[in-house]
Amino acid sequence: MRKITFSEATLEAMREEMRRDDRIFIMGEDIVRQGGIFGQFKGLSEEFGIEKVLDTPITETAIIGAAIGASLAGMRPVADMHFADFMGVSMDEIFNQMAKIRYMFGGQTTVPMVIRAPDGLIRSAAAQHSQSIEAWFNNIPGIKVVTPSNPADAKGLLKAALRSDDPIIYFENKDLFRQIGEVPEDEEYLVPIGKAKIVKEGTDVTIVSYSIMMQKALEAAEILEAEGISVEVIDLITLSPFDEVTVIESVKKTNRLLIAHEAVKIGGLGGEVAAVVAEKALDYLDAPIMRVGAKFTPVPFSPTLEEAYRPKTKEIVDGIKSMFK
Amino acid sequence: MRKITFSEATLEAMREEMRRDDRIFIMGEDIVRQGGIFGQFKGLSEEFGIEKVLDTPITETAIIGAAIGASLAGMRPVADMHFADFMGVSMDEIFNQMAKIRYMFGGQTTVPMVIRAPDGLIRSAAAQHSQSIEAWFNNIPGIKVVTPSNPADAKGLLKAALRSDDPIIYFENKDLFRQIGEVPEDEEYLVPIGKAKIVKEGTDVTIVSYSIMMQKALEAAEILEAEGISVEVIDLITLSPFDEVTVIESVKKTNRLLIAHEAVKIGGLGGEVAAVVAEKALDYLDAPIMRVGAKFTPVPFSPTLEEAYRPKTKEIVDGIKSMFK
Amino acid sequence: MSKELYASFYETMFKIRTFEKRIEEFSMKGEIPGFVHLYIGEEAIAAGVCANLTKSDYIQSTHRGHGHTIAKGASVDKMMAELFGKRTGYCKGKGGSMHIADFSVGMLGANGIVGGGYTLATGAALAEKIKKTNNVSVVFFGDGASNRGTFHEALNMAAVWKLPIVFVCENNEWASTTPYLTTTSVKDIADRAVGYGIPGVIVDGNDVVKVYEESGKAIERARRGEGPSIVEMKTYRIKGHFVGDPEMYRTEEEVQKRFEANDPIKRFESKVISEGFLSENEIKKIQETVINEIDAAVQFAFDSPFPAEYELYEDLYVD
Amino acid sequence: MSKELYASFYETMFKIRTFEKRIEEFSMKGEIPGFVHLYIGEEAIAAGVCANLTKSDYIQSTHRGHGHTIAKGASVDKMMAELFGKRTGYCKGKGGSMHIADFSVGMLGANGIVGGGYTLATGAALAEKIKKTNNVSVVFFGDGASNRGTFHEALNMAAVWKLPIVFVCENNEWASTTPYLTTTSVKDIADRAVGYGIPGVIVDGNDVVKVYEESGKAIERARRGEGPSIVEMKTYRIKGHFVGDPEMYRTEEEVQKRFEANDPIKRFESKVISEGFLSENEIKKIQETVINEIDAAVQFAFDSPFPAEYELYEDLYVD
Ligand SMILES: Cc1ncc(C[n+]2csc(CCOP(=O)(O)OP(=O)(O)O)c2C)c(N)n1
Ligand SMILES: Cc1ncc(C[n+]2csc(CCOP(=O)(O)OP(=O)(O)O)c2C)c(N)n1
Ligand SMILES: [Mg+2]
Ligand SMILES: [Mg+2]
Repeated sequence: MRKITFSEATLEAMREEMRRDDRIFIMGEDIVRQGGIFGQFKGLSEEFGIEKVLDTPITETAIIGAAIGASLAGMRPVADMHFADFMGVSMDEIFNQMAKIRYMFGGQTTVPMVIRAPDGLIRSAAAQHSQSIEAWFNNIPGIKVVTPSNPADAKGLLKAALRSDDPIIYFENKDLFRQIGEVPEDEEYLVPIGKAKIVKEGTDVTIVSYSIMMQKALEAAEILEAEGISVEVIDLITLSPFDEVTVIESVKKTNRLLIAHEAVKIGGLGGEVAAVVAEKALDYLDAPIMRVGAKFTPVPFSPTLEEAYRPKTKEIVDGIKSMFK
Repeated sequence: MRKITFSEATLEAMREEMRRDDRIFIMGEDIVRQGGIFGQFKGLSEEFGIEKVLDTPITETAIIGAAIGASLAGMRPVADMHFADFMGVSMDEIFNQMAKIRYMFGGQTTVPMVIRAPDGLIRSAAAQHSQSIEAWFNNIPGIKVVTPSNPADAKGLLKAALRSDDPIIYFENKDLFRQIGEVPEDEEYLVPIGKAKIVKEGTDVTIVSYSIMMQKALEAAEILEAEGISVEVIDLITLSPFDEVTVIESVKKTNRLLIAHEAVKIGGLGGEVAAVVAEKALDYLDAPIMRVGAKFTPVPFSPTLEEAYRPKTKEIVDGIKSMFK
Repeated sequence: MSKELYASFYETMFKIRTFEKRIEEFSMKGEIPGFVHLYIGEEAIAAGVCANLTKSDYIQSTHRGHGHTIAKGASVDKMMAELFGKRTGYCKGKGGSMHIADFSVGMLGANGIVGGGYTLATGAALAEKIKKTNNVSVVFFGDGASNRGTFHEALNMAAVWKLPIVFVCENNEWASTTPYLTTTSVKDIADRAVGYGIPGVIVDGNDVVKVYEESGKAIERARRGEGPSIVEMKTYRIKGHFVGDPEMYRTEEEVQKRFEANDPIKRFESKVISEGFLSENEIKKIQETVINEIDAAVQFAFDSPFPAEYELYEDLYVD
Repeated sequence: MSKELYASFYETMFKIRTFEKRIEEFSMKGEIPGFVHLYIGEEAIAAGVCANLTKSDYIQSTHRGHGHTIAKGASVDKMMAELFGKRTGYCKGKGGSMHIADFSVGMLGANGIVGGGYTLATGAALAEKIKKTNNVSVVFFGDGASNRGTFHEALNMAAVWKLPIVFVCENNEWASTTPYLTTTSVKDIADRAVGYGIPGVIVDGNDVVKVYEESGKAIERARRGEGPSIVEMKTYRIKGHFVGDPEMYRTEEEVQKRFEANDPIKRFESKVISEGFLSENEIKKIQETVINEIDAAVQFAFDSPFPAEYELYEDLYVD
């Protein structure tokens, strides 16, 4: 299969879906002339015109608000957040409007929109440009949250999001944008929302992960396999509401669980996954549920500190080894 | 001891601390003439003047931002959010500024401020005026989050918050404001931040709860005791970072855990508590960790639906009983 | 202006007033749950503005949204049922007063978040521009709401993209318990239009004809693709901020004086009668029809069932 | 104006320019990590404005904050060390370029959030008002930032409370890749002052003397308790948005033309020489001193250690 970057994969998804459905349009900062900081919108303004590919003022509140309003008026907007860190600016629109409109108006309308939110650590971007904040949204009914871990999923998942009638937050890791991988050319290649994927089967322990952390999960699995521990690796893909069944079935088989994400460990999504398992599959557990995530501090700037902050493959490996002691 | 309302208890805390420290001032909507929707600021503008008790424009962003700026300039501001639901409006200021300033500037300054945020269900206030959103902040290093469950703690905890040099979010349940209880007159009565409180000792199961849900926790405990189950009840009080030690010690003793809060169960704070225990005390558990919280929907308006949404004493009782089957 | 138009102004205003009085009564008695904000005294604004709109135009409302909803053509039956929390209401009992909406007539929702509607209305206008229709979007907002950051972001966006939208300020001099001049840096909110290079006009908001005409100009301008305007309606909040407000911040006397001098319905009544547009009899007849309609709505609400517990989980996700 | 003042304008501007050129070099080579936004071509603004301030006055800066920090009197040693991520930097390596700050001179921080500074600066001004000092607060912001809702909320609050604050717009015609007129609804951002009932003035932002004088008037007004102003500095962004920006949205030629005609340092140099305030020799001397200072700063940064892993956990909470 031909190989393209994660960034190109998202671009392809946008292009195919915008050709297919003329209700889709996109708004954000610096997408017309620059094509997005990560090249993820390159060429879209040329193909679809600046009526459909809009450079907005620096107003995340209005970007999300206008996307909501446009979705109520029959369009299918995509709102680019530039950096996930800026979602705080539009948090009211996200949680009090976007998430609730369909429900609080008794199902009178749908809110078919996608928020694209590049997240994660990237080369000392520091406290306000490096965060992963997906956990907040698990506590907010009415939103679906998804995130791909590789170029193929980036395409298929974005396409699925663009076809969904629910409001969706699509987190895309900034460091993944330049990664290369095989991506199907099939225009009907969709990654289903709501389903986790068993990326690697195993029998001794389950690692649940997503986004860029999947690479460390798989790296850790390889190291552990070499030492005789058989690891099952699950890519969550949909973070909210997440696929409990796949996780629980796996843990029932392996009897051990570690959850890994780049976001801060405490208060992170790993807590929810752990809690679900501790409620629904406790009897199957042969070891403590472990979590690996970033340290409990804002993201520091200096490379040495950023490295100390970042969750590591070794932590996954050590965590799992400790389960067998 | 004399009895006063929860609302009066917070008022007393404000009054005493404002007399004691003239760097404290307060900003919010409708506090001068009305004294707050729940009477929690009554008389403050008369005593301290409208230079220190400020009616703001309807601008939650500026309220929080200005509180931060004033704290950098040596004051100790209190910012009232009217309803916790409006914190989304100032989320950027809360998580990108307030939580990070001390850290990202290398400890050059402190950010001594308190956000007061009335939360929870109250008489069909519906989707945008009923929420409990404390879980978001557990994933944000740099903030402390506290919440009292009774008038005495309301006073002592607010006083402790007003004396702290860290930025603090003080959630206060709207339905608790009118509750009456004994409150110490001692001006040095402080509820320590960072410590959970064992409100009732027991040996068979631990209930971890906080805020208004403590009442149902205690109610459930009473019902269960009558049926021969000895229940330990912990009031978390500080929600972030929370007191792991007290919770873990209790579970090591009782071997069973249920966490109850009024916030939506999924993605709620209960998940973090469960995860910590499933990591650090798994071997001590004789039953699944259970959580009781609101259903996974926005808060509905109609009384019948609001009731269906609300977490109940019975769920705690049934949950715990199921642990003994 | 035609007799029919005048009759319809009267009918709309009187319907809103009658609706609100019943709501006040049931809310006071606790039969209507939740927070309720009444539109009494401001009827001319909704009636006048919405008379310029069709069902394919949009409005975005506020926490004080009953008047807008009625004026945009919603059924008072389903409104009443919603306010009582019944399953036959517009939102199946999930919304209530602060979240009343009727998407079938382009009423995109009341909003419990002050200033929450600006950007949504701007997005609806953007959608119509992309679709190349000539529908417009109107957003109502209070003097208090004019200080929210969303006001600025939406106006700048609407102006720079020349969107078909009109920003209608209902300056009723109060934001809850706070006189607007103590928290608002300009006397006339219309002045803020300068910051966006768009027109800003001031209108007597208790004169339904003036409201109709002036908002009509701004709406037509928007329809022609010439972009947004601010239209500031000067009015006064007659009732407490919400039903049950102890109103410790002003005297009953003060309010009554303002109301008696300036009740938009009374003013219009004398005008149409003295100018010969409608007879007293015709007015009576409108009144009777409206009262019957509201009575029927109350009955409908009473007779309707509350939602069942299982309905809690409906209407969350589509897929 | 005195010779000393002119010399200090020159020194500040030249220091900023020299600092930024070195930063550009190290950032291009990857020796300075993170995003870096340069102030080259806009030096007259920081230099002119801050010359009106004392250390007990505050400034709030932007993502493009090195110039403000230098002009407010910070040490270039600690700045340089911070930008290299060293533990001897102002923020012990935790902040970097977008979070540079020196609280000891009233520099309350650069800000990675565009428009994040307005409300903080407003709060600092409020604090000084409550404390009854006559300190003022100045917030710098870009043309792009002028569209954020925080602009509106802060200005309204500052105006209604007559706070001692000045809003200094650095209109450099670009917001990242976007020409400001494509996203901003007014040509002159100073026009927005009308919406808050405060003065708004337009200044040639590449003329340090004019900047000094006009911002000085606004600052004195604020000090006298007469409230805020907007002072709009017209300038132009000479460098890419950040170091490494491919600048696909404009031609090098266009930029060079603007720069040659209007380099604030060259302009000021010819002025002071032709008006006889400073001799060429005196200028040379200032330049030499500054270059030595910056060289020493670079050396200091190079020689300083990176923070150790355990430092990650420091400076989070006080209690
Ligand atoms: C974001 C937000 N902040 C505060 C409130 C509480 N609140 C509800 S209505 C209101 C006053 C609104 O005043 P105005 O905009 O003038 O409208 P009016 O009530 O006068 O019609 C306030 C402060 C809210 N609902 N939302
Ligand atoms: C809230 C927020 N949105 C978007 C960005 C990304 N961003 C950084 S600088 C910038 C452009 C700023 O333009 P302007 O305010 O004119 O300042 P200038 O860079 O020209 O000095 C943008 C969009 C950000 N940092 N914060
Ligand atoms: Mg008002
Ligand atoms: Mg600019």
